[in-house]
Amino acid sequence: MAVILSEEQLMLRESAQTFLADQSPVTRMRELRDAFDDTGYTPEIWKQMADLGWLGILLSEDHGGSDMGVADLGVVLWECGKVLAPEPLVSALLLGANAVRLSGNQTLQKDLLPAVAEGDRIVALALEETARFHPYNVATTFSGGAISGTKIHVLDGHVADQIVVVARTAGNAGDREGLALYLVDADAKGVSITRNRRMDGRNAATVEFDGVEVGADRLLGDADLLDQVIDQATVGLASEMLGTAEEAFERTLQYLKDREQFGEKIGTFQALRHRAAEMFSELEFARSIVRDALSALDEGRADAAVCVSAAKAQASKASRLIGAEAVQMHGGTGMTDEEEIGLFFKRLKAAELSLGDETYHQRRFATLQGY
Amino acid sequence: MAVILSEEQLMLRESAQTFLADQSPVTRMRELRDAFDDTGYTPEIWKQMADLGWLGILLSEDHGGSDMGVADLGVVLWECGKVLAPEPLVSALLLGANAVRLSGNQTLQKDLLPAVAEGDRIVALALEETARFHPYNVATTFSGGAISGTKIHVLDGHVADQIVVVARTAGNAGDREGLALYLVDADAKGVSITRNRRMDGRNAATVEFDGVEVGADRLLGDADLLDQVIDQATVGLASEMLGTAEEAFERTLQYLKDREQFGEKIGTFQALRHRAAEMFSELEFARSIVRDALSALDEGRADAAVCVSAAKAQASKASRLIGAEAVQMHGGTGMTDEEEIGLFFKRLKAAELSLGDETYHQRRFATLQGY
Amino acid sequence: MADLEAFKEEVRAVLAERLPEELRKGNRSDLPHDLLGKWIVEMGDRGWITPDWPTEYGGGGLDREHTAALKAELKKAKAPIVSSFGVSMLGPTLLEYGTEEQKKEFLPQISKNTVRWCQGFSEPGSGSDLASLQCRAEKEGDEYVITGQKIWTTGADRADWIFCLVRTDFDAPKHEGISFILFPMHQEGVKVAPLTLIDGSAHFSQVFFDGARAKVSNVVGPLNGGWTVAKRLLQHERSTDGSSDGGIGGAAKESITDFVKRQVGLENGELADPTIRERLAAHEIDKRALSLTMRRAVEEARAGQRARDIGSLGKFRWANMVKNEQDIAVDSSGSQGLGWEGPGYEDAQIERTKKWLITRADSIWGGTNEIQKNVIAKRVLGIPE
Amino acid sequence: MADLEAFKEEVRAVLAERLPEELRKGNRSDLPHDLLGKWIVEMGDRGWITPDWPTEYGGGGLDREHTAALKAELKKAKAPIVSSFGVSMLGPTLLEYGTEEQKKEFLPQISKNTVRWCQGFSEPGSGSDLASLQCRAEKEGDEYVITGQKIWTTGADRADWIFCLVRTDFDAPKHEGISFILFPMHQEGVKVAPLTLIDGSAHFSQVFFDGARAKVSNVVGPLNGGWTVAKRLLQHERSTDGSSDGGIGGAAKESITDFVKRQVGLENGELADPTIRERLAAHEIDKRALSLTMRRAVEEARAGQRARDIGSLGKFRWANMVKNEQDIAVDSSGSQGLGWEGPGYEDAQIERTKKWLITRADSIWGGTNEIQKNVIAKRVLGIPE
Repeated sequence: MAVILSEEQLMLRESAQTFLADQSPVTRMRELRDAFDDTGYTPEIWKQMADLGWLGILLSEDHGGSDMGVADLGVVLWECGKVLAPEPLVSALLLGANAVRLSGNQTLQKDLLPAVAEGDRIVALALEETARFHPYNVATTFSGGAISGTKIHVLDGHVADQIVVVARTAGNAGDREGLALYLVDADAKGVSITRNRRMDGRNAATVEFDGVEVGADRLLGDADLLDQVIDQATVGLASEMLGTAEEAFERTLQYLKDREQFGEKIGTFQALRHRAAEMFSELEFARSIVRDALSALDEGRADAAVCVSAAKAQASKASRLIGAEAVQMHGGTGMTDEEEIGLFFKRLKAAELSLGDETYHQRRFATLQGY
Repeated sequence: MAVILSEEQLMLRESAQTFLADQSPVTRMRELRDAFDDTGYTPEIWKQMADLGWLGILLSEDHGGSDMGVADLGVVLWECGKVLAPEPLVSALLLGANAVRLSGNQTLQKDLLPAVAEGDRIVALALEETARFHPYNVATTFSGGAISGTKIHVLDGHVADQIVVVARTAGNAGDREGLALYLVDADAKGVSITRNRRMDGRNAATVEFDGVEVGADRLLGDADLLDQVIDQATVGLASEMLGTAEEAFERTLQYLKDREQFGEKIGTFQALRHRAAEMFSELEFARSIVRDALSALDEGRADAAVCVSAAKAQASKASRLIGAEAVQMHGGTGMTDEEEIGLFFKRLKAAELSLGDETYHQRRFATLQGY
Repeated sequence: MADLEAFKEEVRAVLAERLPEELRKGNRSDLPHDLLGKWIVEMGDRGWITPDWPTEYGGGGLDREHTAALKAELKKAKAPIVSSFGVSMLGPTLLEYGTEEQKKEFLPQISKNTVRWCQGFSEPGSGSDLASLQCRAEKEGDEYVITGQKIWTTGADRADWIFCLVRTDFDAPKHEGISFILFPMHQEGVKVAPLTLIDGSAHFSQVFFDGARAKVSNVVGPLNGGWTVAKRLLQHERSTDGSSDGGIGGAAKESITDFVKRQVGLENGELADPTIRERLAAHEIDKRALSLTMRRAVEEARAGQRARDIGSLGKFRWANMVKNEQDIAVDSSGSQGLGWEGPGYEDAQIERTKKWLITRADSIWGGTNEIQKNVIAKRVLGIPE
Repeated sequence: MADLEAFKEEVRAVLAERLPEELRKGNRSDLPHDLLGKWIVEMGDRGWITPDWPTEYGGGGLDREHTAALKAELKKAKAPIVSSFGVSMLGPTLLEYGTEEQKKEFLPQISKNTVRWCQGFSEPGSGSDLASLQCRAEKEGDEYVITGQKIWTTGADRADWIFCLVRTDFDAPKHEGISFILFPMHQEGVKVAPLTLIDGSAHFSQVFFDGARAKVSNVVGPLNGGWTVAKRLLQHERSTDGSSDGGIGGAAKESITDFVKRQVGLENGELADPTIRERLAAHEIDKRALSLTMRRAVEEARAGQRARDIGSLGKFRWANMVKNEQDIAVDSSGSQGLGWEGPGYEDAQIERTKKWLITRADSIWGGTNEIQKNVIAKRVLGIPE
């Protein structure tokens, strides 16, 4: 179990900090949001992330990667969260390509993963069909060699080259049994993609599959694979949230130290001091529990799923508190689009509601613990 | 709709305040608790309450009462709550005798109610069978003219002369249909009563009915009657809680003004000031919504049940917050049995969990509102 | 003054004859422009825009009773209401503090609705501590030269004039160096920039003064006595505040209950998610309690039953309630609560998401929650500081 | 010093020979009294009660490594541990601040466990502000005459001596007029009264001094320098505090999860009440997060990774966690959570109810939550006051 960073992770963190401070201030995210261009992220930065080796962290050396762990990618995501970098790390690496990596389909792996490591291929995951997260609530069918159904919340689906689709070969929406994951080309016949613009400046897509023909050689796995993919992506997202929450907290703390009202720094007001202490404690809790979940996955601990749900629940709780307090403590300033704290607030909410909110993960935690 | 007190109610309140200040300081409740005598309350005070007309407030003039409303009894309970008077007002008047008053059984009314008004008869309600409140969770049967089953949480059942028993003539535990209320003598053959001592110094009883024979002339009504009785008792209890919470708040407020730490009154600390403002707001909310529920019952408003659940939910919420903060703000002093604030804390918790807690009433509110 | 019943009759007759059917829709933004313009002129000519102001300043000269009767009739007829900063705030303030000259110049324009006003109080650095404002007015002959910045100015882009707080004594304690002054917006030295908020809306502006000019004679109330004037004006503002329970920007089109029912769905007559269900019930109970508390306060005051003042309590609990409603809404939509604009989201979802963002301001504007709690502790509960 | 492995061997041999089977049960209150007494004498004679104290004061004279080895062996053998205020608090303080005379007089008694000590710090009026204590010591010849009251004194009814903070300079600033003094409890002028708490327990006492006497030579550390001595002593106390996660009085017999399962019941493998279920899960997640955070703090310190101190955070979150556990327990029992004593209630229900009451103290004793948050804001987050 590792709740602290290894030497290698400290170095990775430092290099990420240097790169992001130089190339990716929060203003970049704002510009992308306002420009609303075709991608929603910066392809050059994505390529540089590939050069830094980030996109291959999880991949084997055969596939152009460095065979490191989820915890290492978590370090990168943590830093990216601090600067609100909108690159599709969670969506394309941890949700999309990861389904291929973790599958048993070596042909597809050989075909796809080296290009992922190079930053030349974006793979999305098309899973959700209902407003609120429930991974087995899949009605999309795979039948007679073709997929039909409509997927929503396909993160960064608008830029996907290929899409991992969760379809049903048997059973009914809600069943864990009968799910199958297939890899589909985004430009295949019968696939139509509509971009959905989100309040955090990022994008998802609605993807319709209208009798899309898929060969048996495109099968990746079943619900076991899906669970694994979602767990890794969930902790990745929680790591990113941690960075975002941490930065929102530090900025708010600085504001408390700087801002004057009634001739005093507002940080001298005890009510705000006590609330800052509460925020701090939620953040520290989130930090510990997210790092534990990351290492639980890498170590393949038996209780990894429990750790993942605990981590996302706590990261969501911390995000909610810190987001709300950050805006409140920034006062009127925090309500303006110009002040960056609002960008953190929105991103924290988006992350909170993605891949299961606090309640979802509390319930999953309870189920896994047998009550 | 009346959210404020009428002239008559103001007078009733004043006379209650005078009587209780004189006859019923909080020390009386403590002495009763420590003595643990057969009654758990003061029979002389009960008799005086009868003389003041309190026990007949709800009863018609025919039955020796004054034909006033639940809101009027609520005023008395509010004041009794402030001094933690342990007399069986909610248990014997609003749960027990009220089932007779609201029934159609004129013979039993004539027999019983004048004695209730005089303070000569204590009637308890034997309803609950499970740890947590659920009024239709009744397995006790009425079959072949006899009642069999075990009731718990029979408030003040240890001093009851007669007991209203909720039994089932049809259906299963949980069903609303098939319930029937009968009046049984406490000393009838097959009735056995065990006193249960509570942390708030009050008492309940476990009452076993082992084939207790009951004539058809002892039938009071069905689930409609039960609902009516429970609603009235619930708001009565909420009124009492309001008084208890109010007094706990006022004492805590005074403590903030008096207690010195670090050379300053602790009330100067902003964190405590803000929390006092929160407590105050919950209390004011409870006050408004309890008074509204009282008048909704007296006016027979269509949404009375909704008002009742809103009132108990809010009174419970306020009690919980004020109880916890009262102890915390009193610091170490509040942890001692000697300091009276702990008595308020315990009573607030007991009332919170009686007749449905906050969650129970939120759910009932939702059900009644159709969602 | 005319007999009340006769007066009502007269108003009804005028309305029947003069108010076109197309305008009888209450206050809406889509009323026909030309008809509305004509009606406002007619209202102004009759003194009905400011019925209780003296006739010499363009008002209707009505007493409280007749004013109330007029408003009731207008409401019954669903006549559009003319509300403005001039009518509700500056006018009453000028009536109390203005010189005869100021009243003669400005009040008739307001009562005819020919000049639009905006308010220049808040500054980026002042926040809750309004009196710390820094906007400077330096005297040059019979004019003040104004330099500084205002923020949160509603309608600055459409306003003709501004009533503004400026610092005229730079050495005095902060409350004692402020003056209340009037000057035109259409002049060099005044620049208006829209202020975009976190929900993407831009109802407010920032206003920049760089050598704007105001006549010395347009100081309202005593020189350096502007703080008192402004406090009085804000009382007029408060009395019209917080009437809607949807928060900044008003109530949503669909009730929260209906919205959540649609988002979450019902199973056996209960919302399919027990947590959302309890949160919604708790919210609805809270809303009831707040509204009953506000009513009780009014009734207790009327009945002379002594009670603690609940104004500040109402403000902060109202803010929390409004924010909580949008929290429930967005959470009940899950990822569908994250939309910024279509396609892919229901209009009602986008509406709630934007409201979720903008209502964060309800606990900030008009006195933060923190300020309200300070007031409660000190003034209402009497805990010495 | 003996070779470590050889030393361990020696200890094991002693234990094998001397420690009776009946005592090999760890620390329990039901051990046979006579055997326990004998064993304690044996422990004392070997210097094992205070293994790291110098042998001249009755200690074992062991270094840190050997001390740890001894403790490990004792633990392995499930030997009963002798812990007392003398061993854990007064002893280390005397070693640091005591005169040679004081060490010679008091330390051997402690290391043989022949004299029992209690602590007289808190007073009814002092609370979090310990330095505001009022208990007076006035000099008469070579004695101090002590008048005042102490509260929260553990074991006062069984103690032979007390170490006590008293005010010896009545004009100095509050921290500078306090002395740390030792005196016997068995004398006229000392009265002990049990202190009943809201859960009905009486582990603490109030102690009243009315002319109690202490030798001048029994002041520890400088006269009027008692505050520094006491702070140091409290550091010894802290290092043994908060080890159990059940709150004041330790963990309940049955885990919270098992308790709640029994109270609420399972339906389809889920707790039948969804709210209690989520509250329990949230609590269990909290407990994990706290324990991981404490571990991370240790590991970060060891690895030299700079981080903010989490001591105060741990204290207040631990208190909240412990209280929350009992809230969930009592709420899950409904009216059955209201029992004071049988019949009618399960033992486990009564246990939880009493714990619910007594754990309210976890956020008060040992530094209130408010104090912890003050410390975090100032020292940890560095927000200037």
